[in-house]
Amino acid sequence: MSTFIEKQEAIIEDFELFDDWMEKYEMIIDLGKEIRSIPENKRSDDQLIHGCQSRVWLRTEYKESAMYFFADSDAIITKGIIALLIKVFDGEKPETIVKEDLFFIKQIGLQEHLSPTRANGLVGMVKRMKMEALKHV
Amino acid sequence: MSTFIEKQEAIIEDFELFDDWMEKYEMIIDLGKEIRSIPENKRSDDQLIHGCQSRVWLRTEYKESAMYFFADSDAIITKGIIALLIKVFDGEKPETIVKEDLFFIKQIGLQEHLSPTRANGLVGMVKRMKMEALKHV
Amino acid sequence: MNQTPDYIQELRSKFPILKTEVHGKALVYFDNAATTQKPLEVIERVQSYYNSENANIHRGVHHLSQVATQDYEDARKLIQNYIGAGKESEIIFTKGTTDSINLVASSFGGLLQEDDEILISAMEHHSNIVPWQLIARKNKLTLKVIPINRNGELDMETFETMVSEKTKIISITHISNTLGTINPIKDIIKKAHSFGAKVLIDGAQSIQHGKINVSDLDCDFFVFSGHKIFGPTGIGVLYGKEELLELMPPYQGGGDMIKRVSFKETTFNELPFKFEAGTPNIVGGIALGTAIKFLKSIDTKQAFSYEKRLLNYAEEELKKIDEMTLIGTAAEKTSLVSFNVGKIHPFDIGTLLDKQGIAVRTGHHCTQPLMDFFNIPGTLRASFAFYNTIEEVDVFINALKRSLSILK
Amino acid sequence: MNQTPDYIQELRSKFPILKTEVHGKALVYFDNAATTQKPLEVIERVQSYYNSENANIHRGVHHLSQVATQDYEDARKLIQNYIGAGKESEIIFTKGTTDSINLVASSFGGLLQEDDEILISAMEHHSNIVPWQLIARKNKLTLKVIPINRNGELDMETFETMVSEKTKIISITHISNTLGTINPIKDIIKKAHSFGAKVLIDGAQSIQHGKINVSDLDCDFFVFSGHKIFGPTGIGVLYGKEELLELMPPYQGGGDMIKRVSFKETTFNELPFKFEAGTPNIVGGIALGTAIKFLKSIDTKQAFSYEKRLLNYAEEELKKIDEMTLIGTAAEKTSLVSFNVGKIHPFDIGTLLDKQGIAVRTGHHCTQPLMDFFNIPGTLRASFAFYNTIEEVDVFINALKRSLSILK
Ligand SMILES: Cc1ncc(COP(=O)(O)O)c(C=O)c1O
Ligand SMILES: Cc1ncc(COP(=O)(O)O)c(C=O)c1O
Repeated sequence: MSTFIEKQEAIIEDFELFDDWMEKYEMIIDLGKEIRSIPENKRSDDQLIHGCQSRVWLRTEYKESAMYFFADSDAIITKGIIALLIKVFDGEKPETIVKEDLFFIKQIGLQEHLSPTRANGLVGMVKRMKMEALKHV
Repeated sequence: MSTFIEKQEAIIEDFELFDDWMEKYEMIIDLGKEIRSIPENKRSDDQLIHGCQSRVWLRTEYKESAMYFFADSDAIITKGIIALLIKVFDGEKPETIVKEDLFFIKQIGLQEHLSPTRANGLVGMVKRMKMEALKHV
Repeated sequence: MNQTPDYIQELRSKFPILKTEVHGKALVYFDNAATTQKPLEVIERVQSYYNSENANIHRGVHHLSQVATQDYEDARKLIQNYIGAGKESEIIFTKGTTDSINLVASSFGGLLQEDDEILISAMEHHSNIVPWQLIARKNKLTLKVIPINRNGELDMETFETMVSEKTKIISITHISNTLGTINPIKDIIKKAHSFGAKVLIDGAQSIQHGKINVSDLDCDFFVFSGHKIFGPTGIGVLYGKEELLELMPPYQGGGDMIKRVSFKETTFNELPFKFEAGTPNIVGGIALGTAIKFLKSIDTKQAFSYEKRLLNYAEEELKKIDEMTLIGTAAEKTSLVSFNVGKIHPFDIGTLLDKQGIAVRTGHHCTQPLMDFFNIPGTLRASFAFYNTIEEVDVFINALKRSLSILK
Repeated sequence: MNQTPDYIQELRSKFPILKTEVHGKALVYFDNAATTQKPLEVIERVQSYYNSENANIHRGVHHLSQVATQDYEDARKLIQNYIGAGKESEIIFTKGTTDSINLVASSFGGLLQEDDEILISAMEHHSNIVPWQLIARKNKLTLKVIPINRNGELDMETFETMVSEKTKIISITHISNTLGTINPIKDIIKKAHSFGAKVLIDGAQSIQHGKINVSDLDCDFFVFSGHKIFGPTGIGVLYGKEELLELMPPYQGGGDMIKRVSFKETTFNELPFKFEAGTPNIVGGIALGTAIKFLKSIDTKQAFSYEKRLLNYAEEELKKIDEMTLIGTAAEKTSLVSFNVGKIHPFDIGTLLDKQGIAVRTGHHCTQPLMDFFNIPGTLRASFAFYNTIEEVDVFINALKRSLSILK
């Protein structure tokens, strides 16, 4: 299994294949289709992450010292972005999630999703994922 | 007796004698010393003109179809400026005071005293003088 | 032939930002309902103010202060004249539309009594809802909402039945920032006045798209923001009829709004200063004056009617797209289009449009009750100013199609 | 030797307006307590904002909006860091000091109950008097005034006897804009807290003359204006402790300050946004950040101690003049001098100084109760910033002498 750093580096490499922003987003969208999602009837308000223009639901599981995430969104780009995060965080120890640097976001040019703009809630998602992990540290 | 226009032109000529602002203001101050003033014990609140940083009292008399003014201020430059106005307005018919243009103010460079700055109330003084005149039109 | 006329190209050249590139693409700025761009002369006016006349105003005897005061008060006159107000003292400088409405809601609304009624409409911006909710709760007033139909037009029949002697103020937007609907404010004002009710017109979206004359309209209050009329941020206007402003207690206390302060008793200054506590946004006021001058220097009639052409063209092209739902299809509309495509989230489209250089707004546009009414999470809104071109609409439509091909 | 040091000349060269001429004379700007001049980088920041990033913030997904949002929020962080606040969310952008105080007086003061006491001092600016008078009248609160002595210092003994369990808030200026007095705010804050009272510090005159650390001070609120700290007009700051800001109801309603709006119920946004309704003064906030950056880039310790030298020199020279009365002779003073000469009206002197290129302020400086206390119509105030030179003080003293020779 690859390390936390290796997983991020793999994503960076994947993104380097494309020059065009539209293609990068196509990839993000495709990623979103792959994740374990949360069916509409299983979504609950306490899973909702505030601060996004689109709605984001996040559910976590803690199993054998590792964290696992289920997520969904009514916007497919948002869902793709969570998928990226899950790709990196899934199966990691809570400590890693809380402490380690998420350098890939800037490198692949998604830093705008980190801006304090309340339209896109990457900041909120990362924060929630770290908070969930913190419960098990 | 000189006309309303001639009086203004005379003032403009007087001011042309000086290049230096300080000298012009010396003249203004001297003018202020010449006018019929209102002794402190004769000043009343209804004579007060609002909108000046310094306090200005104005009293008017209407005699034989002409207006006459008495004024005072606790600032001697302000008093000098009123003196200039009185020099032009004194003895004029109410109609003239209400209607005619006060072109000399700009010409001698006192237009700053016309600015809406509430520190210097030339605007307030002219307005009050015209309003007093209006009562007799 | 559908081509941008030369006079528009010339106007456009006065806005430096429009030459910017975004993500390597020429910027297409279709977010004008959120804020407008500034012509060079406004930008230069701000600069020249700071470079050669910056001073605090109204009480200084020194030269800079007098110049700044004169310019600030000249700006007030320009605005008075531009919107056809009777007196300078009826023009209050505020921070913006929101500040203006809060002032009236608090100060005029504060005079109202239990069971008095306030009317707003279902298409109001949050800034014309929340201030009234706050004062209604405080003073036990009743807040009623004029309904709208599916086209996004006011239900005027119901409105007629809602006004009564109990109605004290109707606060309504001239143009909806989400739907583009132009409301029949003249009728509303007449009806309101027949019951003795006052009317506040939220002109945030109308002042930049047409000629306003508050005396003709006979509205009691008219409010707008500088940043939406090619002026600076942080400045806005409240026009109010003198007799009402006289009646209203001051909103904020501080420097400039007083006649005389003592610990025993404080008396307030005359209008407009009674409502302008503290050092104002001096450069904001002056440069808003410059924006108004700019508007007076151009052929606005031509410019505004060109905006309609942009609207018609954009709507036509949008309607050709599959699963397109236009939100806001009123008979009377200003130059903005709000829409959704199928079940695609507006955020997704907006994100992909941005990558193609196109700035549109997505979301609820600060009109959540309207989103609830249409039962949608948000819309995608493209809003045009006269400096936008027909070619930009083409770029936008193509980019939209490309985005949809990815998202579907 | 009394000469302006080179590092001051260098600092000075960064302020374009200081090269201006007035009435054919080199401008001597000694009205810094009214407003400060702006360094080139602040002016250029305003320009670059309008030229390349102007957009409405916080909810846009497009590039410009994201850049502007980031820059605006970065400015908030800069300010937080500069004044030593614990959290970004404790920094609220307002229109200025007056707006900040009104916010607290209305929102915090609105929570107070009949007979609760508010303490201010006899040397407060109208902006720190009138808002409290307004809320005191509304909510039947008692407003008490801490007296001062003839030197213009707080009577701390009397103060000690005035604070009690009834005292809910003490709102006091850090530095008097008329007298220059630096108040012992640390002692006041300690004393207040021992009775559970909160303290608002009016930092309008202190933030530009020394290092402020709100955490060290442990004040509950700290307010200041951008335009007095080398930043733009129309922007100010309210720092408040999080727990208090959380407790306080919103001040204005509108866009950005809500979480969810419906006609039935509206819930409010988190801090700081709860207190920031409507489109803010975006460029104001960003360029205020630039002003803070400027201050961080210079040796403020050196600059501030140089200001004291200016003060000492000016006071020495003034004292040599016949019939000179200095108003404000506190042991602890900042760099301003207020004075009268004999019975000459300050307006007369100010007018003649202006003609010699010198900008000073005359009048009551928005502290009428202080004028009543000293029984004078006003004072003439020269207030220095670190970009003023020793030679300018000489020019001022000579011009003053010339003026007096005409007026006596
Ligand atoms: C001590 C003090 N408080 C408050 C104010 C008011 O500041 P502003 O006018 O910027 O709101 C000033 C400035 O004049 C001041 O000097
Ligand atoms: C119709 C309407 N009203 C009020 C506002 C609020 O304006 P501001 O944010 O400039 O205060 C806006 C702008 O967003 C608007 O479109």
